[in-house]
Amino acid sequence: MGEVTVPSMVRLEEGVRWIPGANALLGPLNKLVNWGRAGSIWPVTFGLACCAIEMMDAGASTNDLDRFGILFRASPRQGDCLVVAGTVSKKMAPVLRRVYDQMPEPRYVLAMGSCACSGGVFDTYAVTQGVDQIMPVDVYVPGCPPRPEALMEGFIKLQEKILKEQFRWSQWR
Amino acid sequence: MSVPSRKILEVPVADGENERYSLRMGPQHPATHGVLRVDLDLDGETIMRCTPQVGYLHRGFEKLAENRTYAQALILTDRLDYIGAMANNVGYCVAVERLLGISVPMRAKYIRTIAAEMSRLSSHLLWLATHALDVGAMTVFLYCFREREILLDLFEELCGARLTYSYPRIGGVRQDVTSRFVDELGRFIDIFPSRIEEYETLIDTNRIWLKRTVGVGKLSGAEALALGITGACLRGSGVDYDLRKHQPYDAYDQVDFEVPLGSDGDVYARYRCRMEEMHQSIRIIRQCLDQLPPGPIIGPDAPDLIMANRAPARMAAGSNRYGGGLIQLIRDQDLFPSGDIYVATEVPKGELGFYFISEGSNRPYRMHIRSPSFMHISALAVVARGGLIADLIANIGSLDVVLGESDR
Amino acid sequence: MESMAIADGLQARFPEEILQCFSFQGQVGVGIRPDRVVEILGWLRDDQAMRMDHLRSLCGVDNARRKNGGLGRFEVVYNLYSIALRHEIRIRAQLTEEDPSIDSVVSLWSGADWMERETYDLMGIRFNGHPNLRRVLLPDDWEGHPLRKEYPLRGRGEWVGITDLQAKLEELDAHGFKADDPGPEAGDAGDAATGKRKGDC
Amino acid sequence: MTVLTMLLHIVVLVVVVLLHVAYATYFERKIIGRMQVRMGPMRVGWHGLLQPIADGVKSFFKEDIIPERADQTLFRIAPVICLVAMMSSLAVLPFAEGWVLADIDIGLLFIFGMSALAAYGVVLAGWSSNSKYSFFGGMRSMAQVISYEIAMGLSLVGVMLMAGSLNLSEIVRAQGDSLFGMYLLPQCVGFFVFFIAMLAETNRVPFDLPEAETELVSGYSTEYSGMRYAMFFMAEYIGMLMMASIGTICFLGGWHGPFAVPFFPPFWFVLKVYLFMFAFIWIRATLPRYRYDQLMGLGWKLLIPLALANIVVTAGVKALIG
Repeated sequence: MGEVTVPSMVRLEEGVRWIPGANALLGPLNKLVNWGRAGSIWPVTFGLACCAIEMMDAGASTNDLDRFGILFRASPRQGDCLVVAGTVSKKMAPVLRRVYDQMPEPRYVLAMGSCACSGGVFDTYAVTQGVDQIMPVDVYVPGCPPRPEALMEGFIKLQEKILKEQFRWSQWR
Repeated sequence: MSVPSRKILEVPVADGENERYSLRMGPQHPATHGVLRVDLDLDGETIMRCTPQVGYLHRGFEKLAENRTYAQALILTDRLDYIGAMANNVGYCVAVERLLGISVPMRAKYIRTIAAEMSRLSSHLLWLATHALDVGAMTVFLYCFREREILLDLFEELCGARLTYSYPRIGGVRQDVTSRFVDELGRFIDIFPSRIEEYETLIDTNRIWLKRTVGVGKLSGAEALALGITGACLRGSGVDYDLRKHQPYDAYDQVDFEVPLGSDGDVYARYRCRMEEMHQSIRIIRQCLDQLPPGPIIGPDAPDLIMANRAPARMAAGSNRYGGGLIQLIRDQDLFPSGDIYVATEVPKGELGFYFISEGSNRPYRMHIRSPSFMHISALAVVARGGLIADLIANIGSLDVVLGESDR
Repeated sequence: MESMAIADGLQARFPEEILQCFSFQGQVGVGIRPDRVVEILGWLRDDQAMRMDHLRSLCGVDNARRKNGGLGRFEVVYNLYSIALRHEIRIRAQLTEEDPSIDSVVSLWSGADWMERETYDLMGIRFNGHPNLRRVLLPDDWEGHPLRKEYPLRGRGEWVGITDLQAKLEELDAHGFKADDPGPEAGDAGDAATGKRKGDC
Repeated sequence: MTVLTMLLHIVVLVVVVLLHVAYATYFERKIIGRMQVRMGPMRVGWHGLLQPIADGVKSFFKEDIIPERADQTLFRIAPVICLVAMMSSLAVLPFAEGWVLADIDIGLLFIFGMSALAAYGVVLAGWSSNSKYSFFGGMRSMAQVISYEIAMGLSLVGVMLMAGSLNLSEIVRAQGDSLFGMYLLPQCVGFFVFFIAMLAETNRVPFDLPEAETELVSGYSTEYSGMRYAMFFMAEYIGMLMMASIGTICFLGGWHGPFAVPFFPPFWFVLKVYLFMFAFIWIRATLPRYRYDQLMGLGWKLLIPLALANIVVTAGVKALIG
């Protein structure tokens, strides 16, 4: 319906129009789905190292991720987003990938901290140099560790990304 | 996706001898404080055998430190026990200073003591938060983080970082305290005791909390000692072992404080010990703030951040018997003494020991970290045996482990 | 008791076991032969004048590149402390390269269990009589002992777990598990970098 | 025509209850947030008002994973059992005088039956997931339901004796003559037992053992994702609503209030239910969790004897007076 342009419609934003008097909004389902997803990101509780402490801090009173609708879930089956908070050692990598595989689509990965982004200071035999070697990453949040504000910024970037997606839902339902 | 035909469920049913039910808890589990894995053999919910598995955060610290200078390896210690990173920094610096024979000015010692005790407070707050959350009291978690945030702001005022400080230097500290820091810290330690009371009203008189903690995870003093448990867990069992008293470092011999001791050695005793320690930390900080001496913050013989390996080659007038005309090249002199040393400090978790071997160069030949959490996790097998799953969770919380330090 | 006095006591009690005494920055280390280590440590623990009830640390040292102080190729270093008497001593058991093994002290301190496992894991020193000598920090199928001096910092080869994982990921890619085709705008989310998604089991 | 009206009533009730459930989660997050010096949802809609809608939309469009090794049929129907059982017990609740879908004479028994049936859903979910955490969650739930269903039933026997009926509307009407128009004071022991059993029945803190997050990850619902998980979630909140309603009806005098509110007869009922819901949330923010054996001990050693004593005393008093 995107091509149809009726002059009496008021264009609210890209793809969403309002018919005055008819009490109705026209828009692709995409928008609604993306809005729902962006507004309710449930990350999996998975702290690996130092960054996990800042992640907990971001969820605590002062910064309160719950404001964005972000609620930590313990089970990967109910998670939407995997925050890789900390160093991914080689022993951990298969486990991490497994947690990622257990998550239902659409799933997002947020690499938090230098270690998850690139291995950080730990260029040793036991550390994976960046989590993007084993799973696709949506947002990188650098820092060692990133401040909670930086994590929030990362989540906002993720929301922006989700809002721009196209029909990410069609394949699974 | 093709759905395979129905399979028989793999949930075991009691079958004579073979009644054990094995459960792998972690590494991704909300109560394992990071990436601890615990393999359990269960009979119903009773734990028959508990095998902790670590190493999921092994980063090769000791190997890495051998490839770095002493000054560079300091930043690694931040990432050991990232909850009380300052205490690790201080412990590391104390050890290296003793190894290399570097003196520290008095003011730096006091500042370090303050910083280490703040670190203890922030670590104990996080411990209380997660321990309470594990037992199910979620509000305590957020209340603790509220105060921890003030502490982190103070750390930021002190050194600009929230979690990984690298603030102490070998031979002193990086920068002096500001007057604002001193004022704010004074204000914080004034209000903090009332906040501790707040947590205690939430949990300490709560019958459910008492039922969950009293008599759970008992360890006698001798057992705890044999298992290598240190810190508040050992003191909860009644053994008076606190390195701040036993082998004082920094300004701990200048201040007056008590070492709280428990007697029962259960989860509740450890909890009480740590709560009391928070009061004692406040006492130490207050004394240090009052006595803070003026003076330099870094010693004269402290090494440069870029630690030279050897003394620069220099020319010296030769003093041979053929006259003073000849010039001699002096090189290849070790700047540092060689030998080995074990220095332990009392970090929030327990005894953090550094065993160094120096070969005279600017890099440690070998650095071994004796981490308290490693020992505590190994003790989990003994502590949790015979309890229920819920007790295991309470025990993990009360042993206060941090995997970064355990796995190194 | 002074550390030196303890070393003398050891010397008197086990004259043929003691190789050398090292003193550095006020700490004393005693180099010993590995054969009777349990006996020596047991004596230190139980003797009324010693009462070294706390095994502070146990670690292995590779002496391969050590200029001075190293007697054998490997060392196992025990740091002992007496909580009651507040004195300490370090025992350095010397091991040869051919047979890096020593008796386990788990019977004396149950906490030595994991310390010995760690030493085995990272240094490759075997402990005879240990109840469960497996790797503790590294995966069971890891090759090599990282803390040995000849082991490079970045490791030799890749751990089989990682290569398995990578093979699996490549397989997924080959099967065309393209989770999605990001739209023209989807790839751009401000200045945050985005990655391509691959793999879906 | 009556069928159509009936259907209309059902639709209205279901929609109202579902919206209520959605917003119950919102209020829970907001209230707990306030108690924990946070704000709760703020960004999705004005003060986060659209948060439950966003959660719902997201869950609906989420991939639905059914583990390969799970018992496929049971896995699929378990959340449905839960939700249907909870929803059908709504039918007998009298929200105000005459505002009831099915005014049956065994209303209280029907609700017990249904809430026991909902427990089947939980147990089946735990069993069929073929996951150990789920299994433990299901086992714990089973044990918990068995012991607390008894305590709860017994705690309400006093009310039945006093009201002389199992019909919920009758129970409310009978309370009109009582002190303050409610059975709270004469049945205070019963209320005490009921309140604790209610928390246990709905799997709320301090009895949230079947889904104890820090012990069993997510308990019986560990393997559930997307909408199936949302169904459990809804069932749990409808369960809370149910129990709060029963508490209101049996102990707090249902729709009776100090004065009648025009145009909206269920005003007092709704207010009392909200009071209960607030208590649920308040307790969640305050108390730690019980241990499994302690929970059973509490149920069998304290609540059931108390409830039995309450029955004896109530019956005795009734025999003496009546």
